[in-house]
Amino acid sequence: MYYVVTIATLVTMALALVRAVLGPTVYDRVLSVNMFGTKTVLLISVIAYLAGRPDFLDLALAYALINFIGVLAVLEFFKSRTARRLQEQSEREEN
Amino acid sequence: MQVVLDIISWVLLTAGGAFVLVGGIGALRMPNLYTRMHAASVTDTVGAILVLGGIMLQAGLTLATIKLAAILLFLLITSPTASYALANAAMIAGVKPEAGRAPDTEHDS
Amino acid sequence: MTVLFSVFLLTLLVITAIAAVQSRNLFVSVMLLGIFSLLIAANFLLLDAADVALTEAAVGAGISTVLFLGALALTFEREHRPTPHRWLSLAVVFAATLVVLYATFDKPKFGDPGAPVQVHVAPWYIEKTPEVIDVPNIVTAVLASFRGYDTLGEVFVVFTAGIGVLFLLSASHGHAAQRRPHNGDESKIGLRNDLIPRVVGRLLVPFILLFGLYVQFHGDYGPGGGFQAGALIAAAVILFALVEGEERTLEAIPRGALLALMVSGAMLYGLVGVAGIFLGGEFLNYSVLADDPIAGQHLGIILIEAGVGLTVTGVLLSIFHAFAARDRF
Amino acid sequence: MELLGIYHYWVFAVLLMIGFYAVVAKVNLVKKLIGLSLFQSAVFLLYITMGKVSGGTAPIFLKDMIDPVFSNPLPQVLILTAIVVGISTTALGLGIVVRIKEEYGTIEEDEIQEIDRR
Repeated sequence: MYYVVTIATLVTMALALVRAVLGPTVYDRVLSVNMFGTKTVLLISVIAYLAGRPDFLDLALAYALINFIGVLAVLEFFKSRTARRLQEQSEREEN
Repeated sequence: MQVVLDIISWVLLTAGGAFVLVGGIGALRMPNLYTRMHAASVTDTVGAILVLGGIMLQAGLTLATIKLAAILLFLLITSPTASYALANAAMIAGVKPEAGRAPDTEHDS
Repeated sequence: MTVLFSVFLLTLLVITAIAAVQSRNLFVSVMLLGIFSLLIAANFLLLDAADVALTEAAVGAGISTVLFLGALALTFEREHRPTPHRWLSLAVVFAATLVVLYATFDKPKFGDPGAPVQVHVAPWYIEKTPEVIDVPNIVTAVLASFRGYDTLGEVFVVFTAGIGVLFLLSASHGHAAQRRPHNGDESKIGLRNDLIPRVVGRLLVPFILLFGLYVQFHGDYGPGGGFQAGALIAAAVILFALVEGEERTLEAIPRGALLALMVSGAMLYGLVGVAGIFLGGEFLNYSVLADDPIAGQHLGIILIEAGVGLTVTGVLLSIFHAFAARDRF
Repeated sequence: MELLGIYHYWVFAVLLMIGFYAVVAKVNLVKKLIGLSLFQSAVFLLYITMGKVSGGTAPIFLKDMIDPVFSNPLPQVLILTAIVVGISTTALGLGIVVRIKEEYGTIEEDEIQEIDRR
């Protein structure tokens, strides 16, 4: 049964990768990175049981925590960029 | 008893796999960003709950179950937050939520 | 079956790498690099390298992305022009690929237990670890004790790189020295003013720190150790900086403290080695640290892993702050 | 099965060369560093692949293991430290790129050379 889940996860990862490559906006890519992260967590959990090594679950835990930081960092980045753009726009309008 | 648990866990795992797959297809096929997020969130919540729940039943009452519960808890906290932050950032940047096949206005700018 | 999964993941890996190189938008490349890191970590796991996968998880998906984005914020977001001499480069690379591919046919078969790599020192490490060091994680035993010299060198490389970044980025801007006025809008829109990520981020930071400490001190028994723990703890502090702002982070852990972490970690490692000499053994021989050689080994491994963790945390955070504090202009 | 085994090495070769292409052909310095990371990862993959023993498991003793077959721990040790060293050196490279941008106003290699020639 683990195989079914593993294959489903792998196919979903491939689909998410297609979305990441196609875009079209940067936010679509962030979405697929986030999806990819959670899929990796599931994949690692399943592989841990497939291989009979429950101690691999530490890895899944690390991913669940770290992926969030990566996504937040990217978003913070875009937000500050948007803010800068809006500011420049308003400055231009004032002049 | 063990057989019953096994059957429940198999059902959970298969259903989880199905949800993950459906979410993946949705994230690829949906017409614009917000609908794609809607599809992707299925994999992060229902998919994760079912898959990790299925593994938990297999693991029984061990340390591994607690770890799995922690993973599930963190996933359930973080992924909606990430989705929210993503939608918020996209909204501020001017990606419009429109029904139907809205042409994506901003291409990687 | 696992081999098939591996093949599938490797194929995705190649597609990601091509897309990352091909895209002219550098953001997209950095994000694809994040996906690349997730994929390669899953591969490491399938190839039985749990410790390596944990390191890649802690470093690749979080900190690497943050550092690249920090650099992009200070430079440009796009490549300015298409690649010049593209076909010439492609031809050269194609020829080189053929050579490397030809060489792969002489490689020992995948997973062959009789390959030269497997018969040289590895069996000795596997056999002697329970006897001489008695920790369950052989990787930690080799890293910290059998090959302690190597790790000492690596720690000093990390340390030196950290010092180098601090040197480079603490220099003042030559001709464009004027500081850009801090604009109000930027702080109004950032994550800092967003309640939900802020609350969740604050909630998660202690758990990541705790998990980092678990990885640090559980490294003898499961996947983990100083390198991974250092990266995880640094990631936790970076999360704090994202949701609470640079200033508050620097209030909590000032730059001097980070420098002290870097130095004390490297010093701790060196001093454990020197202590070995004073107690009548060789440099980095932990057996003499306690009455019982095995207890001595345990003590030595815990100490030097702590040193590694301190240095890695200090260096990664110093680098992060160095990039974040640089003005955009 | 033969081909499946060698596939890992092929992926290593292709990844190595993708990274190499980015380093030699791209003129953008950040892109070069991205290529360098890919190159690095390819080497990591090679080492870990070489250490795999079929039927083996991760080299960590569990309590209930009877006569386990372990994969080679040595490449894992080397690569584990190399990943952290890799990120530190990449950060150093990025620091240099940032300084170049501040002094030259560009991070495209050919533009920098033009400014130098003047």
